[in-house]
Amino acid sequence: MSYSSLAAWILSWEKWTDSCWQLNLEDALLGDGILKGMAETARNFFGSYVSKERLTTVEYPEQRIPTAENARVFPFLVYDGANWEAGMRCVACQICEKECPPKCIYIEKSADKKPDYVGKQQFYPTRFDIDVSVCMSCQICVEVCPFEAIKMDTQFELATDDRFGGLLFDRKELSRSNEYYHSIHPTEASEVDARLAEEKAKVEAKAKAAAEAAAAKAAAAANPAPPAGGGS
Amino acid sequence: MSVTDIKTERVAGWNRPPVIEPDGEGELLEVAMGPHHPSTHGVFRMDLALDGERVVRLKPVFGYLHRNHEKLGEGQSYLASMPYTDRLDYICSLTNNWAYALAVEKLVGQEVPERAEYIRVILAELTRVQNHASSIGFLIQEMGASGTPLMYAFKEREKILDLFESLTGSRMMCNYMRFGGCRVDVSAPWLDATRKVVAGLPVFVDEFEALLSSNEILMARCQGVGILRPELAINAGVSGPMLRASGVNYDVRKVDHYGIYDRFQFRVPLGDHGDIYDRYMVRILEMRESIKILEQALKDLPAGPIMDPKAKLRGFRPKPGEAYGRIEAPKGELGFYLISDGGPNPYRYRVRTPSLINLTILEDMCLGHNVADVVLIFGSVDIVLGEVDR
Amino acid sequence: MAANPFFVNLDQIFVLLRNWLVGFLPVALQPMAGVLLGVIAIVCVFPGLFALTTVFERKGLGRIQNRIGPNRVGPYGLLQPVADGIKSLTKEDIVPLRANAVVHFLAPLVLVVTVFMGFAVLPMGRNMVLVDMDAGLLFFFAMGAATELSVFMAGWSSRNKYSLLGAMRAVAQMISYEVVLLLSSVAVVMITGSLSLPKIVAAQNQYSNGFPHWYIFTPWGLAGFLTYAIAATAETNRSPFDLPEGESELVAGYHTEYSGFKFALFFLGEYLAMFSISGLGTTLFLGGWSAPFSFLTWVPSWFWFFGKVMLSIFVFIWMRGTLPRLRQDQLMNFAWKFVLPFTLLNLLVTALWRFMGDGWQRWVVCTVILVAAYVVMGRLEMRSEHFGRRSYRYAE
Amino acid sequence: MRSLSLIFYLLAALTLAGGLATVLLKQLVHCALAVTVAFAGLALLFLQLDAQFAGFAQILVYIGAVAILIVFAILLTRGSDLPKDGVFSKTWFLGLVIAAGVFAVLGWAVLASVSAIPQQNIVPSVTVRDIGNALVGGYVLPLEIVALLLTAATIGAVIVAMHEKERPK
Repeated sequence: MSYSSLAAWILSWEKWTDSCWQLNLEDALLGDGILKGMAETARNFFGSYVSKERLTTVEYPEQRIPTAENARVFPFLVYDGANWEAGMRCVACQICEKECPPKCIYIEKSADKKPDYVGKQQFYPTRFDIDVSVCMSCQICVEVCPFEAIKMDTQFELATDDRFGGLLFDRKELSRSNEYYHSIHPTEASEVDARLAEEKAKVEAKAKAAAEAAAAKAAAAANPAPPAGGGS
Repeated sequence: MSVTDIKTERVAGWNRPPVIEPDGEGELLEVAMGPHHPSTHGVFRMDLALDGERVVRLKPVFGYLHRNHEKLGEGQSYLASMPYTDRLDYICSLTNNWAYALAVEKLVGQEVPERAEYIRVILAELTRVQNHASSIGFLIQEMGASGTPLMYAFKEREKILDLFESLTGSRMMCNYMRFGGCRVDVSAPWLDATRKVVAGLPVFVDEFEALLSSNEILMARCQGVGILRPELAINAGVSGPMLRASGVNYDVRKVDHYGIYDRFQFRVPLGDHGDIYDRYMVRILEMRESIKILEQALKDLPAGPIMDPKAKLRGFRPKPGEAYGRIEAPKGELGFYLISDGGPNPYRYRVRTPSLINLTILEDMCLGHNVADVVLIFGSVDIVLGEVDR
Repeated sequence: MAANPFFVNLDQIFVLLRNWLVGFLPVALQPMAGVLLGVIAIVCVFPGLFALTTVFERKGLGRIQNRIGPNRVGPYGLLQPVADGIKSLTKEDIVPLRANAVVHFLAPLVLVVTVFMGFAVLPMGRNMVLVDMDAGLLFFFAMGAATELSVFMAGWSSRNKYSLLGAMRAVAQMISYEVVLLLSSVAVVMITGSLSLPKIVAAQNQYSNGFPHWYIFTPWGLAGFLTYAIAATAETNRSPFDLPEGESELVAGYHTEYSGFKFALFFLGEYLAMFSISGLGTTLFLGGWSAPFSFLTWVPSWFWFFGKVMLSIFVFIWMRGTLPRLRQDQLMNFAWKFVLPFTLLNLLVTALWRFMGDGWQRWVVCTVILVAAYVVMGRLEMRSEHFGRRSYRYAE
Repeated sequence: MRSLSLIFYLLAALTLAGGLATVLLKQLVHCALAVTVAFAGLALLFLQLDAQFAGFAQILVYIGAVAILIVFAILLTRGSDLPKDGVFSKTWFLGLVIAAGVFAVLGWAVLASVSAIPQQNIVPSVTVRDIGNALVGGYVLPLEIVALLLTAATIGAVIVAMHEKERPK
């Protein structure tokens, strides 16, 4: 074999290794990548004893991470005051029932009315069931509710051994006080309260203005007449 | 088993494995991988015909997770479909939200405030990072790495999911974007936490690469396996990192200029071989690019409203017409096609999911490879069964 | 210090204990009883070690993966193996309907029995070897060869495609790497001139300047140790050579159809094989029970033996935590095209070492040959398998 | 030597049982496993004669390699299922005759050699070192020839098993 043919052979060797397999010869030492990986895992092994950053495990039943304020699990119904039945904000408008994507809400509207938080006569739900096993925690009921009556809970430990009724909550089980709402979503709840207070103030101001106007009118119409009792 | 005819198809620069044509069907070993198999990412079945350990035929069978997503969308209001989009690709719900919101916004001609656009970009890129990290983790898991890369990926993903939870209320089913903006505004502490997480991401990617990228076993397993030629990829409608690993420069963020992606400096990594290793590396490099976008977006986040005040949440009736909103989801091009007949519900609701379309070329990539490679190729496609079966 | 009678007694405590116990029996029965006691000790100690190792492995893997690992049963989760044992004992023993029941039953037994027999020739401390055989090394490998049969029996009798594929893979892999395992050990035999393991340890139990004459500290010994370690990993089906049970492809390999206690026996057999092969590697290359420095010779010899074995187990766990697994054809190629030629070359180098006599020249010559061979063969391997690092381009 | 005869008979019975099972069992894989038992019995016989090296080599080579090879051959040719028509060959009688013939020759040879060696109760102590010395000493040429033969066989096997390279069209 002459030198030229040897050179040709070497050149063909280069070509023989497919051109798409670019092989950098300076780093092609078998095993160095493996050693690099082993060093990495060793670093993690020892690091997990030293640094809290590496060992992020939270041992759940004993330790808990604080619930995020925005966290949402399942809906509940807010009531004002001490009596859940009297203070329930829900007016059975059934928007949430209609908008609920998995249709897990069932509402029956009352025949009579009771005063809501502003004192206006409204219907109320005689039945308000949420099947939590169907609910997908999407919060759409909360967003569409015009009365700030339904909010998201952060309670997630709801496991039950009753397969059929255990996760079907009626309105009593769903009711939570406004204070509870404040305790789990403080910022949002204060905003809601401020909004409701504003609304109430507006309504009251309107009522007052109306009452005053009525009173003034009455006064103007019949000055000597005895003053009207209610005015509204 | 005698193999009578081994045909080798060689395209310039591409090394396709020989395609084997068996002489008799009876001598092949039929194996049904799935629907209950450790490495099918859920309920997916591959009916394999094996000659020894070599794949001669592969028939993907899906639909085990079918949930009637599209028909459900036609039966309810536009808003009520939003939480369902979370469940398509449950690893990256925020990008799904975005694509759907984009489609509805096009349909009703809705503008989105600038701040909301920035928040969308931040969330989408965070989603991309966590999706790529965990998909690589799954891939290496299927290579038999007893969970170490997966756990590293999940540790990082947890940090991102914590951010999602503190902003949107849920870790995976975020349901965050609305037509005309976003649901909740980001707070200053959230932004600080996000900056901290983003600052830690390059370190994580470096560690991940030190563990994997130059590992000889990984290179030997991944290089030259499951090659997808660019012509086939384009013809089959493959998109996302799969397509870019085959060397085709196509990124909806660059092509469609949706959102405000024009404002950010980022590059699109491309592979030259189209094999598993390229898909792996393209994902790694995309994570790095996403981190760049995140840094820019977090720096420039403007103040302002997050919802267009004119936007309606419910009860709107778009004019009759159609709209297609598409984004570059982590797995590929995700599109929502909506037709309105003027009613409160869409007349037609159609999802173009990248997982399903990227899966169609599975047989072409697997032919001639071993069963062990099939598992890897399948893993490198990066699918989520929720999106495949809808 | 070595002369201190307390430490001498501590070193020999197990031997003295055995002699004391045997002393109660009539003289005719004493040799028999001595062996029996040794067997009982092995049968008790190594499964105990197995139980500890399972929990350490899980905790170690956990730490590697930034987790805590099992910590609920007992203090620090140390009683976890007890819980696991009770669980596997009380589980239903399922035999597939069409399985070959007799073979299915025998397979785990054959595995455990043959693996246990390998311990008979391992010197676990000074004077602590059950049977000092002239051909101890050969006995060890003979027993190792018999384990392959049990793997095949398990895979075939289960009547499951995955089991059968797993068993075929396992047997092919074990046979291939057994060649390497044997040839790596032959280098030691060539230098020592004996197949007896206590003699091999004795040859390494010498010190110059305070450092021991372990074979791993010679070029051929290091190369031999590395090939031995690779082959041992493959032989015990540990990651990255754990294809026979590659769960992503084969569900669980040859023991897919085993449940309950039979599965536990397989598990036990695999870990025992790991111990015995680590013990042999320790004996051949790491000086067996000899101390790493001359000033540490007062520490009991069995401590060093078990310490070294546990250290190699730790390396096994470490590798499992790091590496993905190879493919079957790559595994075979690696065995026959890379490890085996390298081992053969190492044999030649060992002969060279033997005949070059003392002096620095042999260190240089042997090191240069082995390193050059490693680099060249490594590159050829990567080239022939078509892999290497790549660079990537970007589009703006 | 005579005092060990009980163990000898036990081992012989084991070996024979294994051999018989190999011939008589129907399931081919069972036969392969039975032949392993026969091999093991033979190895134990060697050990009983204090021939450690031969005994362990028997286990290593025959159980570790030959039996596995047989098993592989059975599995790769898909012969592990029960044949539909009987398992015994039609020419079993001829086989019996040949076996008897071989047995007669071997028996004659053994009996003849027993009378040839002196009746002494000396156990020849052959160490591994002696075997090694003999192999690379007096028997080096036969050893090398066997090695060459095996190498040729290995190369042949590799060539047979190699994938046929595609010829340029």
